[in-house]
Amino acid sequence: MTAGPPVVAPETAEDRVSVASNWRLVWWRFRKHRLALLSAFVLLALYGVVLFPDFVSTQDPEATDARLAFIPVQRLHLFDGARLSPWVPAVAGKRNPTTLRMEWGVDGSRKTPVRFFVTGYSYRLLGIVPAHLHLLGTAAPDGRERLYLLGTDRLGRDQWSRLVHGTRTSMTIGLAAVTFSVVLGVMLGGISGYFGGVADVVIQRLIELLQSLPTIPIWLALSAALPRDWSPQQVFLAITVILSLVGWTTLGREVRGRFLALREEDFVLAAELAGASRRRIIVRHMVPTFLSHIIATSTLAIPAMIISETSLSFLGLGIRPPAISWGVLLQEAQNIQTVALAPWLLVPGLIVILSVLAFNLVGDGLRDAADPYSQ
Amino acid sequence: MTPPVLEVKDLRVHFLLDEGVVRAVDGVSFAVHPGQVVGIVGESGCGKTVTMKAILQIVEPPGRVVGGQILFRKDSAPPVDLTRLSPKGAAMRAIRGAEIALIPQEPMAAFSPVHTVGDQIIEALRLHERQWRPTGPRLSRHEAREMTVDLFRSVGISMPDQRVDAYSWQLSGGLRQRAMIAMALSCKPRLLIADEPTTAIDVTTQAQILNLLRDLQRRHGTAIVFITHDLGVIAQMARYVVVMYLGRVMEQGSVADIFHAPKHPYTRALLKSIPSLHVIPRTLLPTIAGSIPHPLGRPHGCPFHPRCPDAIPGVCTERVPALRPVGPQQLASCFLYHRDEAAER
Amino acid sequence: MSETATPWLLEVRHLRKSFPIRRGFSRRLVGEVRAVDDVSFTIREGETLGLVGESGCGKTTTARCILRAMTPTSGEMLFRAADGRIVDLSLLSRAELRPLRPQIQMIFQDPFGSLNPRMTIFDNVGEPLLVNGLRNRRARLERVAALLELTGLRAEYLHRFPHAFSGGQRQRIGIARALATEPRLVVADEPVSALDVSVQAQVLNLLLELQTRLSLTFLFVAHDLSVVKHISDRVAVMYVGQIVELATTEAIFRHPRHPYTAALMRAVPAPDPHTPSGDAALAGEVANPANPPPGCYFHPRCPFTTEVCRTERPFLRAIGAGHLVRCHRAEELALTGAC
Amino acid sequence: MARYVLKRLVLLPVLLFLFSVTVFAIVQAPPGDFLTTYVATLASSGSSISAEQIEALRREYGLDRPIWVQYIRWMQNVLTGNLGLSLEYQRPNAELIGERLVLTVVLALFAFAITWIVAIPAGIYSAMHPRSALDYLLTVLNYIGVATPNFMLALVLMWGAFAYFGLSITGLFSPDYVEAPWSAARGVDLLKHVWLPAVVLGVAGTARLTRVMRANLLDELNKPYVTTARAKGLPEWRLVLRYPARLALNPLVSTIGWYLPLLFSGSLIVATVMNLPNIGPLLLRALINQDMYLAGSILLIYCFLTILGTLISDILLAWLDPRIRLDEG
Repeated sequence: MTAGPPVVAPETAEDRVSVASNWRLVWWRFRKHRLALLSAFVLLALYGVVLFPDFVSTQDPEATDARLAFIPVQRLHLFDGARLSPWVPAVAGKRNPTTLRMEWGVDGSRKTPVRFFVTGYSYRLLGIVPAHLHLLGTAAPDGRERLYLLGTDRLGRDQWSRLVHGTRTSMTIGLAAVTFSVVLGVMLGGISGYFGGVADVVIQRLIELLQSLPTIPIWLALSAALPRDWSPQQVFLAITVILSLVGWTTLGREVRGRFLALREEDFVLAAELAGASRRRIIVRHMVPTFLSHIIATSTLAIPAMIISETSLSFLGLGIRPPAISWGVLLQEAQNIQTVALAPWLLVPGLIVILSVLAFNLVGDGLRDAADPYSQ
Repeated sequence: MTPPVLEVKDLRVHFLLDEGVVRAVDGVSFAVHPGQVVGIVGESGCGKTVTMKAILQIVEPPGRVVGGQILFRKDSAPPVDLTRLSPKGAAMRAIRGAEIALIPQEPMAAFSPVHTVGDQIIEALRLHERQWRPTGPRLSRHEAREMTVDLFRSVGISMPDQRVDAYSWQLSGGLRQRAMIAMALSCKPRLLIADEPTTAIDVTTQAQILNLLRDLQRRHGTAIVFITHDLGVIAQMARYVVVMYLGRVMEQGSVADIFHAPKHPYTRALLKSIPSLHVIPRTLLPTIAGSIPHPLGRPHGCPFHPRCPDAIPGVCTERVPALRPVGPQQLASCFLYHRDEAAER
Repeated sequence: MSETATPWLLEVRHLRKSFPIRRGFSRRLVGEVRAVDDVSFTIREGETLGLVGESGCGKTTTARCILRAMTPTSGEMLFRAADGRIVDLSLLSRAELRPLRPQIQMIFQDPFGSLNPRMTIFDNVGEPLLVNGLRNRRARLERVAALLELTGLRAEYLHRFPHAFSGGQRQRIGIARALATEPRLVVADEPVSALDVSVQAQVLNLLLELQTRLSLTFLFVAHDLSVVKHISDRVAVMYVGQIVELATTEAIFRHPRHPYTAALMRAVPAPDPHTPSGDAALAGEVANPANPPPGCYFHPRCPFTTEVCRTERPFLRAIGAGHLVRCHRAEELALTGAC
Repeated sequence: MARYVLKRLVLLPVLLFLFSVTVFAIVQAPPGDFLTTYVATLASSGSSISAEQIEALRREYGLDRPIWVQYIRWMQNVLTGNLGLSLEYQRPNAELIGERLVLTVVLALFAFAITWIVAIPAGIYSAMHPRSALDYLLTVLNYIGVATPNFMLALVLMWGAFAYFGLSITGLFSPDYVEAPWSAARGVDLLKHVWLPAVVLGVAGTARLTRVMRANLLDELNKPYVTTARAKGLPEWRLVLRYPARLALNPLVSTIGWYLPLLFSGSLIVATVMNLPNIGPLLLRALINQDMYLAGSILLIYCFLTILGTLISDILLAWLDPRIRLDEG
């Protein structure tokens, strides 16, 4: 017998790996983390909500109606009998004669049908295109039958729609603050690590100084210093800057460390000896090497930003009403008596936990996958 | 001949990875007789270090001993099969360090940096006290320290009194390795496993350490399993040599046979291809074609056949040769010498 | 001899490189490590100079100074450029160095760290070509393919990434990259010490073949005497930042004149059980370059030390044709070599 | 060692000076001052105040002087132990802060102790039994712990206790002891109440520390010195505790440097939610009302606590790790 031809399957698999770029290897490794992958989808969904908040909302988040305060969560049923036809039980209020408070109960006799892609209040899609299409709504658009997926707050505002709008603010602020931090961190850390010398010493001392400041009180003090009469947009921007001013230091350190380590790498020296310019060495050799790490670290930094924003707003020093963020929503839950009456006011907190969890899982997955050449 | 201290029979250690099974050690057999130095030589990935870990039963997951026997014999008592002992159990721990001691590869990393060198040796002394000194009062810390100082003196560490209280990173590479040897010898083991003990050390220091080991071996009659990739070191240290490649024994025999009458094509090619001091400068060396395969892409049949100049088509590519005698004290796993085995289908 | 007729390519004169030792909060200077301490040698065109010594002897620092991967503290490094000009590499700025870079290239020790893992073989090997003006991608592809063939690799590997190759193959890729710009001087820093024994010979042979074919000049840095012997025309032995002996390979291995050279050769274990070696091992340890002993740096370990060795520092001096040695007693000692 | 500590002590005043400037700049930053807020408050409640009165008040508090004079006056007072008068409460700041500061530190130390007592064994267990059921459970708990903002946890606990048990779990004392002078009974009462806020405060840190300990220990377990120790024949638990755990702990000690300060200032939010009498809520109020000297003093105290935390961790680290201790640097 002569030597048979080599087995085909492993050969092609090996070839696939041979020509796989760094990003492909990272993706292959990331894909193996089931939870991280799932979390990535959760985040994608949340950012979808961020892009189209009004489409996902069922009612105008600002619309108040004191008569509709504290309506409890309506359970969404998907099937009516055996037929796929979503509905919610209708609610009926009765004023308690002694406490004079509205008490809401389920009106078992009536079902409010729920339909997809219904018309509702008008808004501007992406802030430009006028639209009034909504993902979910009741079949009767005359306003008599309403949908309260997460109940209402003390002013009768629809919690679901407010939560959707809060998601937009909170998820954006986390991303924006981290982006800001990354820019600051990469620039200052890069200067510090690549050029060294006096710049390095100055930046290192600055980082040490900032890191030994007590973060939360300083955040509070800075936020308290924002003028009362600023517009929500101005406040949003200011809070972003405040969060990132303290947040960039960790990234700066990381980038500096990477630069220092990379300066000693043989392949960087090889590029230098080939006569490559500084710019080329940084752009072609150094940055791609730590980019995946920076992305992982930034992803892990976002949750801290989200929690900080939520805490600040919760204390009344962050995003201010009428702007909506998760922290602002949770302000409604500050009073324990109110929470006991309307526990659904705590739902925004669950979303905070969910999103932070998802960011952490994705970040961990990315970090593990970031260096496909280890081992 | 006295029965061997250690007998490894058809040892198999596999690593179960996500990507597949790595057969790091795949049917290794050899024996170590009292007072004998057995050298295990091979290139990276040949399984020599895993063999060492298997003997000590310290293979880390995902590695696992999946087959074979490791028979360890104490005086005239019946041999113990170490693979049958629980790796973390008391019986195995009583053997580890006391009966079989290890000289690791990197003396820098092999000591804990936050404990003094002396502390780590005193610990070993007191741990196995009852085994090397069955009677007498319990060893006090002070006594153990004195013994450590003596040990240091015996391995040629100057100023042993001060060196005992030093941290490993305060010592030079040579001193660290001497301290490591002192620790390995502290409980008067029957068998010493030296895992590339001089690889991380400069050549003049290496000569000192090799001399020291030779000297101690002669004095105490300790059996040594000496693991290295350096054929020069093995030629100088070992009496019996095991040549490994990709987890299998290619050839084994007395050091003279291996170096002067190698049988296996791998051994022969390896010996010819190493640069040596005894050649005319600037001449081409005979080489072995190709490179060592990836552990997951192990060739079918004889692991060496893709690089072997004498591979028999249809035989070496198909079946794995067994380790069989090729001389009075020499064994090789190669079909060239076992045509009968090659013929039977 | 015809060797003296060929002109020198590189002349290193009194090269020094010291690293400051700083301590404490104010980073005040408390001393210096003289890594390279007055090193002088020349390399002639087409020859291989082996630079050998134990770790910390300054051989790698010397090589890195010549490559200007670091700036020497003092001394001259005269290089005869392709256009016939003689330039002192030690004085050039980054910008002035760039046009000279293609002429001096390096082969690295670590086959894993020296290739950018995020770039294909084509991009790795083609980079020196690209940054030196070969912008046409097709021309570059052809050139890189030719380089791969030259170093014994298949041209179809072009678009693979380094992780697909074994150590030996990567070292070939590294050699291809070093040769891409047709350098006049190649500095090889321990090019085979990270490779498996069975692959070392392949790479050594390749270097020898390439040298004949392309008339390359090598500075070959290694700690392994047998490897150095295989490849060098002349050998310089370093100890604690200084060259202690420099001669032709033949001369230095047959008749070493410095006790350290002889001891180094004796210490190499012979791959032959019938040739015992290393019995008369050198005592003691390498001197600390931050605090070297007075007199001859080697005297605390030298078996032939006399009073003069303890007090007077020996100079590197000629003893016979082209044989330099830094030892007071070079003439009187009868040392045995390795062959 | 002594020099090392000394060097860090020398740095202390420099840092404090830099921080005091920063803090002063921040509390001065809002447009207007306390009086503008005060006047506005008065106006909203219907009463008014004459321009002369405002001027007099302004002069009295030194608000009419240049900023740097105000800073120097403030620093002079702080250095002599006089933290000034609260503009809002009209009481000495030192008096306002006094007991609240003690409670802040007590709460932080309790949270710290809980964190370490839980996290270190949990981390060691996880690293020694990776992929075991308990390891998975701990990992899940850790992820959730890290993801839960501590005020959220406080809210949920308070709501649970109130809705299901009718309990109010706010404050650090039973009603009888809130205003009582210090006594053994009051101390016992404090102990009865302090653990819950301490747990709330420590959960995120515990989760993070467990993960770090697990990861560090897993790294250390692969080091050659562990192989050496194992080859010595040490029992597994003794081996792990004596060698890798000891080394894995060193980087954790340096986390005390930021964790302890984080607890000091992190208690601010929990304290506000749970209505704890520590300096957090006081700072919040002072910031909102622009009671600048009070806010400044509290911020400065936070800075001081932060530096102290870092100092403690540096010294501990040097004491534990001979590589730092013996390097004369």
